[in-house]
Amino acid sequence: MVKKRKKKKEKQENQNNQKNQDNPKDQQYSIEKIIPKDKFDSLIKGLYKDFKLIVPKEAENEIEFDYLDPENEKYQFPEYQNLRVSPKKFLFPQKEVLYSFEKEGTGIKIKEKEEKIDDQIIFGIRSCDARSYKILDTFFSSGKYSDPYYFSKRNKTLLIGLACNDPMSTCFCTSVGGAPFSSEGLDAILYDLGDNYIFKIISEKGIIFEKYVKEYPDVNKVDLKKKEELATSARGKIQFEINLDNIEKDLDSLFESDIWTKVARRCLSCGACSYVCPTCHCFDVQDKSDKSGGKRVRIWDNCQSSIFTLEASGHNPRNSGKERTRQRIYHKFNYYLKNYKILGCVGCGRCIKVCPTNRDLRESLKIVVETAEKA
Amino acid sequence: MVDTKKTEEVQVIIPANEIDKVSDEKWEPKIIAFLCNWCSYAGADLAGVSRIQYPPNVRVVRVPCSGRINPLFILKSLQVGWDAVLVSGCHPGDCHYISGNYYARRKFSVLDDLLEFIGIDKGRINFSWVSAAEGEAFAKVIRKITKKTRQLGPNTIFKEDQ
Amino acid sequence: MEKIGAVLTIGGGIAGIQSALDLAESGFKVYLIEKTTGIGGVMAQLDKTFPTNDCSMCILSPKLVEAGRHQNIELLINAKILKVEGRAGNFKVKILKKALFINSEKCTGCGVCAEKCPVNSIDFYNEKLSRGKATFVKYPQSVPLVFSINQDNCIGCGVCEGVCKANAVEYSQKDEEVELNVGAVILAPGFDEFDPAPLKVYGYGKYRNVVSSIEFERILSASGPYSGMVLRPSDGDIPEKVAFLQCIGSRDIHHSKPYCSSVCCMYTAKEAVIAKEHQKQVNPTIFSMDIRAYGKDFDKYIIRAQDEYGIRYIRSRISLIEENPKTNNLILKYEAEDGSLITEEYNMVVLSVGLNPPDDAIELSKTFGFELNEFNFCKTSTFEPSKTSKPGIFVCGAFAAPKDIPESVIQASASAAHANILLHSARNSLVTKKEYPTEIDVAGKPPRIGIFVCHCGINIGGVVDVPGVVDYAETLENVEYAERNLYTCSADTQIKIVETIKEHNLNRVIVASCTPRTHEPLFQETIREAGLNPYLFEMSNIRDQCSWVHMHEPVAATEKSKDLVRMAVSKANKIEPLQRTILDMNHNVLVIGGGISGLTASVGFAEQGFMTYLVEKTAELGGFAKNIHASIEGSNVKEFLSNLIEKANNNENLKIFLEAEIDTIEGYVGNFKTKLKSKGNKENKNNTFEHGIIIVATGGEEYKPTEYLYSKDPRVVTQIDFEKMLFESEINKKVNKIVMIQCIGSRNDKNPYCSRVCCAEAIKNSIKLKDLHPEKEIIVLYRDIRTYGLKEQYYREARSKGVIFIRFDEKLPPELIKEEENLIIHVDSPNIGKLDLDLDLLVLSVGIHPPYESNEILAPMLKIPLNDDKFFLEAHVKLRPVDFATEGIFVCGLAHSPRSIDESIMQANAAVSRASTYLSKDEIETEGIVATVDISKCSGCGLCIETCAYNAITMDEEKMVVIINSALCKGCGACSSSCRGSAIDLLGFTNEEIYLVINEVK
Amino acid sequence: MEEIRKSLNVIVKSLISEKKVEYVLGFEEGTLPLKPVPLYIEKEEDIDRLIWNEYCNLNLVKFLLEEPHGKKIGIILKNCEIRSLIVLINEKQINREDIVIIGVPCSYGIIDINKVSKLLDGKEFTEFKKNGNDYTFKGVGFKKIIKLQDILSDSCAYCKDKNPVEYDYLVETPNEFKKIKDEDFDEYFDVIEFEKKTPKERWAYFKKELEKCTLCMACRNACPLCYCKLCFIDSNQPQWFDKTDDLSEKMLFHMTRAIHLAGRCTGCEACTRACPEGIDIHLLYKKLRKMTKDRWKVDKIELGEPSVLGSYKIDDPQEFMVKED
Repeated sequence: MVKKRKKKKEKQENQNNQKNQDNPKDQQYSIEKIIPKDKFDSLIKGLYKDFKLIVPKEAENEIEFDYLDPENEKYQFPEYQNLRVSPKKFLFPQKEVLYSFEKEGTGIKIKEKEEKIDDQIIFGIRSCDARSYKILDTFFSSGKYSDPYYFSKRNKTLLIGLACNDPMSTCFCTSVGGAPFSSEGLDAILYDLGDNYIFKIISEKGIIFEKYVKEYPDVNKVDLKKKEELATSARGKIQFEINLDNIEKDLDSLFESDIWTKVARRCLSCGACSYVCPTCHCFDVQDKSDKSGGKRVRIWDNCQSSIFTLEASGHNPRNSGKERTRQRIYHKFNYYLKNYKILGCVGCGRCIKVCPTNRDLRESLKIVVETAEKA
Repeated sequence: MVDTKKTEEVQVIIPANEIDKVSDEKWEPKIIAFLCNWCSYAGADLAGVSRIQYPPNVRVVRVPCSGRINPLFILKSLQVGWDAVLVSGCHPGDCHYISGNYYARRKFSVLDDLLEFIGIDKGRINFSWVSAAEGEAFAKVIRKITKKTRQLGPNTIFKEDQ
Repeated sequence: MEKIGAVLTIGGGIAGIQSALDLAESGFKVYLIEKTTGIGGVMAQLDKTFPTNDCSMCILSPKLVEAGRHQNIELLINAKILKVEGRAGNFKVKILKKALFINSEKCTGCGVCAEKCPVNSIDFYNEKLSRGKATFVKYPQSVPLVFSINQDNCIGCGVCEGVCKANAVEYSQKDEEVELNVGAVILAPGFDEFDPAPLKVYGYGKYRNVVSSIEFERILSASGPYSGMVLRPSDGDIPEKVAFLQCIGSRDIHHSKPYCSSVCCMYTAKEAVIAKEHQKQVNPTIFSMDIRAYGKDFDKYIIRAQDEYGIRYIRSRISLIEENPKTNNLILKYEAEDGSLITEEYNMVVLSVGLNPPDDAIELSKTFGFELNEFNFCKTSTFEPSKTSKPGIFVCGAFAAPKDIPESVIQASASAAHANILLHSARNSLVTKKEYPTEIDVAGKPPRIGIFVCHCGINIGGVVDVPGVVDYAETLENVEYAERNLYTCSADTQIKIVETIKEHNLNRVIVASCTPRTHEPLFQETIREAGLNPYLFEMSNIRDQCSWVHMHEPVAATEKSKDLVRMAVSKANKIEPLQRTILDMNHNVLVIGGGISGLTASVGFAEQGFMTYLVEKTAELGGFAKNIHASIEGSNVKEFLSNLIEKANNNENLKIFLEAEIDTIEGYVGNFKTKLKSKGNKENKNNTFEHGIIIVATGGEEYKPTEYLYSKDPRVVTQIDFEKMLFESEINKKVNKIVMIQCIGSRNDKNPYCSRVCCAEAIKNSIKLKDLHPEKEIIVLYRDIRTYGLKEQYYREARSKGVIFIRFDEKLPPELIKEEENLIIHVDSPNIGKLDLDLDLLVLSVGIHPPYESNEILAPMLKIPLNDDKFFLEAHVKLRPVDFATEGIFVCGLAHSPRSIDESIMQANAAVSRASTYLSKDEIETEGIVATVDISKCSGCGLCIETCAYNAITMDEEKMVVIINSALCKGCGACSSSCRGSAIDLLGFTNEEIYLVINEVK
Repeated sequence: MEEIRKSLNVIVKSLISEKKVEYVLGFEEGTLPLKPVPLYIEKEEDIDRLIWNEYCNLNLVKFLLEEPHGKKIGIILKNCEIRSLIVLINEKQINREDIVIIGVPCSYGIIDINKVSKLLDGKEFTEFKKNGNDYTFKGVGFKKIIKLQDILSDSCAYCKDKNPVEYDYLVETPNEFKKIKDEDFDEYFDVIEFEKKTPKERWAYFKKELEKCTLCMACRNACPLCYCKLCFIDSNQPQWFDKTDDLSEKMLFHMTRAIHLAGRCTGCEACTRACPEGIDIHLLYKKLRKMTKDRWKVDKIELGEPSVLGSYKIDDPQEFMVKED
C-alpha cells in the first residue's frame, strides 16, 4: 500500500491541521454528554418523537441508510465502517419530479408538486459524508439562485454524526481537509467509546438536542482522553496521505499534459464513480409527457458518460475518456477551489471501491502532484 | 361538403356472422398491429372487401415489410401501454422483398423467448403470417388475440407483478 | 411508312399484363384489351402456384395495380376486336367497347350496388360454385375496380341506381366503337379450359362430386366458395379419398386433343399437396400416364409430394366413373400397370382438364389474318416462337401452345422484344410525360396539415360518424383544415383538394378513406399537382379497417377511426419530402456467352441500336447448338445458326470478343464497368468497357457418361454422336438393333432435375432413323416420356412408325451385360416384366448440366445466386423468370435451366425486352422510400450488408462505414431494423415516425 | 497458476524484445485485493508486474476497441474472451492480423467480486488467502472462509468451453480444470432450472434484480460487444428512453441490450462483475446463448461464420407464430 510521508515538516503541519480539523473554530457550545449504550435506545425513541430518523440499517447483503420505523425493536448501530452508498439521495434523489403539467384546451396548466417534509435527522453519518453536504449546500446555493428542491429538504434536516473509529483502506479524508473524528458540518456528533457514546452538540441548530440528552451525565477527563486516543488511532489507520495544498496550481499547469492519457487509460466511461460520490451533483432535466400532459423530472447525470457534453450539432468537446476523466478531477480539485474556495472531494474513497477497473483516484492525484513537483 | 342527414339515415343491413361484440361498460384492450404492405395489409383489406367482421380493438400501422420491425418497436409499444402487439408479414417464401420475413422471424423468436423467460405474459406479443388472399385468416388472428388479451387484462407489463 | 409508337395487347391475363408493362416501361403507348370486365386472367383464380406454393394473389396483385395505374397503359375492358387494317408498324384497329351500364369514370368500386342487388345469379369467378349478383365486379381485388351490370341477369329493378351515391349507374349506356392506331399487336388471349361434360365416362356435370381442376382451385382458395376448406359439393363433407384424373382433354385423339397440356401434371400435384395442407384428413391419389415434371425444380416437387405428403401416384387412365347414389361416392375402374383390373371408391374426383385454344381463336385469326396450327393454337416456328405468320403481330402465353406461368411470362416479354425491335424508331413518340408545377419548399416550415375524410357513399358514413371524426381531427396538432367528402377519390374532389391546399397553404395532407395500396398513388398525384412533394401524404384506412369490418359497432368503429386519424396526424407532423434519385443510364449491353441465347439477345439489342459487347470464352460462336442438326419439328438448326452468326458479325453495333473471359465487373444497373481477360486471345487482355446492362447466357454442357461402358465400347454412344451418324455419315449396315436409354445423368441423386430435352432428342433421332431405315429396330427405355405441349404429336408419330417404348423404374435401371462380344441390355419393366435385349448400338440420352466452374466464378462476381443444381437463380420463379434480384442483370437459355432451342430463343428475347425497359430511358428514377445511413453512428459491423437482399449496401473499407446505393435499395427496411446503432433509417418509415405512432396509444 | 505465469513471461518477453507488438495487454495487481487491473506491457521491465489468476475479472478485449486498425497488439485471453474477440473480428471491428492472441486454458473460471461482497455483507476485506478451494477473507473485526464455487461467476461454474479455439500462442498448462458441479452437468443447467419456475417467480426475480439498476451503464461499458457509436439508450431522435429510473425504462434497456447480444454474447460475464449494484443479470444472456443453440444450432461463435440475426434458414422454427385453429 501507499506509504505515509515521513517528512518531518509535513508531520508538523499534519499535527496542526489535525487539531483544527477535529475541533473546528466555529464551535463554542460545551454540551458534551455520556450516553451508556444500554440507554442509547431511549435516546433514539426520544428523538423519534419529533424527528424522522435516517439511520444505517441492515439490508440484504449490506448496510444502507434508511428511515427508521417506530415499531422497530431496540435500535443499535450495526457494525459498519462506512456505507457503500452515501446518504446523498435523501436530499438530492436520483429521480425527482419538479412539477407536472396538464393539457388545458390549447394551453397547458402547471401543477407545482406539494410534498410535506417533516423535520428529519440523518443519524450516524460519517464525518466525510457530513462534509459532503457542506459542498452540496455551497453548490445548490451558489450564484443568484438557491435550489428550492434541495433546500426544502436540507433546511429540515439535521446531521448527527458517528465518529469513524475504523476508516477503510480506501479512505483519504485527511488529505482533503477532513478527519475521521471531524465534526465539521455536523449539528451533533457521537463518539463510540466502547461501552458509552459521547454525545456532543456542535452547531447552533444542534442546541435543539439539548433537551433529549440533558438527563445524561457530562463527560469527564477520562472519556475525553479515551476519545483523543481513538481519534489518533483512527487517523493512524488512514493508509494514504498526500499534500494537496498546491493542487489548484498543479492542475492549472497540467491541463494539456499527457499524464491524462495514462490516468484515463483503463476507464470504461461508466458512471459508477459519480453515482456513489457524495459530492457529485450534476443532473439532467427530462420531460416525460404524453398527449394529456406530463411531468418534468430531474435525474442524476454523470460526466463520465460520452453523451454528457454531446452537442446537438454532433460535436462533443469531451469526446474521449481522457477528457472526461480529466474533467472529473479538475471539477473537484481545481474548479471548485476557484469557484467556492473549497475542495470538491471529501475523501470517502467510494469511487475507488466501486470502479470496475480499479481506477484509483489516489493514484491519479499522486501522479498529478508528482508530475507537478518534477516540473 | 355533403348533406349529412342523408348519409346518416341510410341503414346497412348485413347478415351478422359470429362477431365478438364489444359491450360498452367493460374494459376493452387496445392492440397495435404492424402489418407488411404486401401480404398482411392486403389480407386485412380483403377481410374488409369481403365484409368479414372482427373485433374493433386493433390499430394498424402499415410498414413495407415485417423485416422493418425492430424488436424495440414492440417493447416500446408495450411500455407506452398498448395491451398487446401484433406483427404480421408474408408467409415464408412469399416475401415481396425476398427474405425480409426470414430475418424478422429470427428477431421475433429472440424477443418472444426472452419475454417468456423473464415471466412476461407472452400473450401480449403475437406474430403471424397472413397472405393477401387470407381475409378470413386475418380476421381469425384478430379475434384470437383480442380474446386472449381480454383474458390477460390491462397491460401492466414492466410495472407491477405479472 | 410512318411507324406508330403504340402497341395493342389482346388479353388481360398474366402474359398480356407482362407484355403491356414491358412495353409501357420501354416508351410505348399500350392499349390492353380484355374481353371480361377485369384483368388478371386465370392466375387471379389460382390459390397457390407450383413449384414454390407461392400465394397466387400475393404475387399477382402488385402487377395488377401497376398495370391499372401505369400512365402509358390504357385498359379497355369488356371489349372485342371488330376490324384490323394496315401492316407491320402501322395498324388501324376498330374496337367495340360493350356497355357496362355503370360509368367507370364515376364508379368508385364501393360495391353497395352489388350488395343491394336482389338477383342471386352465378359467380363465374368462383367457377359457378357460389352465387353472385347481376351488378358485380369480377373479383374483390379486380383491376380496374369498377362494377358493371350483367344484362342477362339484371331484372331492371333499379335498386342499384337508387343506392349509388356517385350516380354512376347508367342503364341507358350504349356500346361504343373506338379506332386505335398501333404499330404492333400482341396476342395474349390465353386459353379455355377443356370442358369435360361431353366425356360421358367421367360423369362430370352428372355427379356433383366430380369437379374440374379449376373448380377445385377455387375450392382451395381462401377467397373461394368454402373459404379454403376442402369440402365436396354434394354434402359439404371433407372428402378423405380424393382421386385426381390427369390428361382429361389432353393426349387424347378420340376427342381431338392429341397434344399435351404441359401444366396438368404439376398443377395436379400442387392441388393434391395444398389439399393435404388445408385438410390433413384428405388422402389424394393421382392417376396419370407419364409424370411430366420437366421444369426447373419440378421433379423435386413431385418427390416431396410423394415422400412428405404421401400422395399416391398410379399409372393408369381411368376408363369409367360411376356414382354410389347413396353416398355420392364415386367408383373408379382402372387397369393397373401389371394389367390387373381394379375398382376403388373415392369421396371426390378432380378432373385435371387440359388447356384448349381460346374459343375466339378462329375469329381472331380471321380478323388479324394470321394462321393457326392444326389444333387451333397460333402457328409459330421453332426459331421464331413468338411471331405469328403475319409480320407485326406477335403471340405469347398459352395461345401459342399450352404452357405454365413462367413460360408465359417469358414469352410475353419475348413478344414485347419483337415489338421493341420493330418500333424502336418510334419509341417515346406517343407517351406523354406529365408536367408538374415546381415543388413548394417546405423545409423548416411548421406543418400545416389538411385532412379529408371520406364518406365513401354510405360505405364509411353508414357506420362511422364521419362528421364526428372531422370535428375530432380539427383539434389535433397542427391540423389547419379538415373536411369530409362523399367520395374523396372522385375526380371533382381531386380538384377541390388542390384548391384547398393552395387556399390554406397546407404542407401535409391526410386522406382518411380506404386502402393506400390502391388509392395512395392517386392522392399523391393530386397533391403533387398542387406543388407538394408526393411523400407529404398520409392515409388512414377507415373503410376496409373500420366501417366494413365493424358494421354493427358504429361507436367502436368511430373511436377506431379517430385513433387511426390521430396516428396519421402524429406521423404527418414528422414526414419530410423525399426525393427520387436520378441515375444516368448507360445504353451499352454486356452479353456473357455466345450460344444461341447469347447471340439472339445480342442481335436483339444491336438491332435496336444499342452498343452490345458479346463475350465468348471459346474460339467460335454457336455454343452447344453447333452439334444439333435439326429440331424435333424438323427445322434446320445448322442453317439457322449460321444465319444468326452472320447477322451478329455484320451488325456494327455488336462487338464480339472470342476466347475472352470476364476479369472484373464493378458498378450497378446503368453504370457497370467490365474488364476482360484473355482466354487464348491476347488482344482481349485488359479490354475495358462501360455498360448499363448484363445478360447472363453462359449456357450448359452435355453430361459425359461414365455408365454403360461409354468410351470403353465403341458401340455405346450419346444422342449427339448418334445424330451425327444420322445426319452426316451413314449408319453401319451391321447395326440393326438399336436401344436408347433415357435419363442418363438426369433425375438421379447427383442431378435431381430433368434435363427436359432428352426425350424429344431421342424421339427426333428415332423418327429420323425410321425414315432412313424403316427396317432397323429401335427400342427406347424410359422412365417418363416428357414430350410436353405440342411435341406430344412426335411421340405418337414415333410409335406409329414402329419405335418401341419400354418403361423402367428408377429403382431398377437397365443393366448392360457384355457376353463375349455381344451386348445385352437387361431391363425389368413394370408393365412388361423382365426382358433381355441384344443390340448392335446403345444410344445414351445424356442430360444437361451447368458449366459448374464458370458459373461459380461468375455468380459472386455479379452478386447473383445459384440454385442447388448450380443453375442461376432468378428473382422470382413465377413472375420474374429472367430477372435477378440485383437490378440490371438478366438471365436466359441454359444458364437458367435446361430448355429446348425455341425456349432458349424465347427467353433470350425476353431478356432483351426486360433490359429494354431500362435501356429505353436516359436516366432511371429510384423510389423515394429508401434506406439512409448516418455515418457518424455507423460502426461498420456489416450486419445490414448481410440482411440486404439487393446488394444495395457496401462497406467503405477506408472509413469502415457502410454506403447505401439508393439505386439498388428497394426500401424494405431490413437493414434499419437490424442496425443496433440506429445508424440506418428508412425514409418514409423512419424510427422517429414509427415511434410517434406507437406513442399514440390512448 | 505459477507455471502459467512463467510460460506467459517467456512468450511476452519474446514478443516485446522482438518488437512483434507495440504492447501486450495483461493484468497486474490493483490497489485493492481481488481487483487486478489491465497492464500494458510496453517494456521488458513491465513483465514482472504481470499476473494471471482466477480473479482477473475484466474482459481485456474491450480495451482493444480503442486502438486504431493496423496497430500490432498482443493480448492474454481465456476462451470466452477469445470468442468475444472472434465476434469483433467477424464484425470487422478488429483485424485478426493486428492481434497476437496468447491463449490460456481456463482452469477454474473467474471469481465474481460481487458475490464475495454479498457473502461478506458488504464489509470491507483488506486481505485474503487461498488454500485449495478455500478462500479466507479478513477485515476489521471478522475472518471468513468461503468456498471457490460459491464466489465463481455463474457461467464459469458450468462452462465446458475452456480451451482456446483461436490463438497464436497457446500456454500449455497442467489441466487444473476442477469440476465445480457434478459429473454430467448440462452447460445450461441453471437456465433450465430457472425455466422450471413459474412466470410469476421468474418475473419476481428479474424485477427484484433490475430495480437495483441505476442505469450507470457499467455493464454496457464493460462489454466488448457494446461498441455502438451511439447506444440506443442515448439516442434522442427518437428518444426511446426518458432516462428516468422507472422500472419500465430499466426493463426496456436490459431487454433491448439482450436482443442486441443475441447470437453474439460469449458469456464472459464481464457485465455482471462490473455492476456496482451487484445485479445478477447473467441468466438473461445465458438464456440467449441457449436459445441460439436450441433454435438455430449455433452453439459457439466461430471465426468467419455469418451472424445469427444476419442469416436464416428457410425452415427455422416458428412454433411461436399465432396458430390458426
